[in-house]
Amino acid sequence: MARLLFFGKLADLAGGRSHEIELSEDVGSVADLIIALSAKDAALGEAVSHASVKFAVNEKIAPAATAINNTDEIAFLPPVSGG
Amino acid sequence: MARLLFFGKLADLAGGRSHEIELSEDVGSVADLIIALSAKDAALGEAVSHASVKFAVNEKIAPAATAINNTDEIAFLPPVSGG
Amino acid sequence: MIRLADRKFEPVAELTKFEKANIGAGAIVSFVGKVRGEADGKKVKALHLDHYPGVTEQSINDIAQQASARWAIDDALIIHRTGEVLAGEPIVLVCVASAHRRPAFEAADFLMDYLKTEALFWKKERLEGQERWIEPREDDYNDAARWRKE
Amino acid sequence: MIRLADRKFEPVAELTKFEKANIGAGAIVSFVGKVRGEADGKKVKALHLDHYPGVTEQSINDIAQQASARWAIDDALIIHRTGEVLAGEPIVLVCVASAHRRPAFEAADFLMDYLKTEALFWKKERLEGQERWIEPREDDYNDAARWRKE
Repeated sequence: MARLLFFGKLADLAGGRSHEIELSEDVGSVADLIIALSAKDAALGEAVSHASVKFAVNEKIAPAATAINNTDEIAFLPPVSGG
Repeated sequence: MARLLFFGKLADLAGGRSHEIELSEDVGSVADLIIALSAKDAALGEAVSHASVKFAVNEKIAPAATAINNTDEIAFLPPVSGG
Repeated sequence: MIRLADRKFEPVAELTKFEKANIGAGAIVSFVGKVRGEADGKKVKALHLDHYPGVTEQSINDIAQQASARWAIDDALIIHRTGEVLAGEPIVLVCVASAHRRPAFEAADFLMDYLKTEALFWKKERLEGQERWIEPREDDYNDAARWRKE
Repeated sequence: MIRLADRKFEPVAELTKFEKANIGAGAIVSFVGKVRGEADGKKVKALHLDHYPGVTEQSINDIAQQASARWAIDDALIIHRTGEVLAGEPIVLVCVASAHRRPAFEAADFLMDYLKTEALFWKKERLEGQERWIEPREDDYNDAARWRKE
């Protein structure tokens, strides 16, 4: 199972921080995962597709083309605001 | 009597902070006072003539042309360094 | 040193320790940021700070490393709240010790700009009967961009 | 508030009071400057700070007024030592409270630059078996000039 993590407003949209899902065979990258999420939940799909959203794979910031598999932790990071 | 005040390195040169002196009739301005001081003490005169030295008359910063008399407090202020 | 605090902390007590640990420094700059009780004319009850445990610390660490590489500083302390931060409570403390004042000021200013725009935090504002996620303002991005221009 | 202190003061205790007096401020910047124990490879025992009573306070007041006119700050505190200040002791404290961080940082930075170059103090460095009057470095004048460029 892959672990998806949503932060900030994306956690509200996804209905919680953490979701364990089985990646289907056609999901080989973060970009593929976004397409798969969009098919299930259009609003969430649109939100994570926004250019301002960054990704982390196994706790490292990573581009959408990054390969993923069912042992990975994939995090969706909307624009940050600290301080 | 006029009161002359010397600060910082000028106090060392003048041999103390405060000096009461009787201004002679030909001393009508700070510039005249500097000439008079130079006649008595060449080293002090040169030091207070330096372009970096500022003057205060009765606790207000004032140019060398400022008129002075025997009731005034005239201060000689070398370059400041706080903080 | 970098610390995430999941409950209220005392900036002045932390600064006291920092000063003692940097007794020889000629200059110490500190910044305390607190939750303001008002935003756009509305009463703010609290901020909620979301973060990514482990990864957020790493993002702050990266920022601190950049400051250390760029300025001659002796030491830096960053404490940042997570979770629920009530109006009036401190949300962030930055302290920088240096031999001289300019690197201390610049590094502290830089750290705050980058904490605002680069560190992995997400901030939700709790107003009376309403809440909203906040993103940095245009000004915040412009402030951070100052450090890239040179 | 402006205060000349003729003996050692505690910057953190002063900052604590300042924070309490500005409980609603979103941003507080503080700067502590201390006498460094070394200059140009020589051991510094102390600094002696000469000042012009009454007029020095007025010069600091002028600087504080400029800061208040230029930045949206809630409050500023300036404490500056006079007399004999031993190595390791604080010589100056500047605290600025504001709703937001940029005016707080800029006003504190400005105040320090102007205290260095405009306030009526004269500083003598006491080294081992030697003493010398100090003038601001070229850098100090350049730092102060930044605020006139805009």
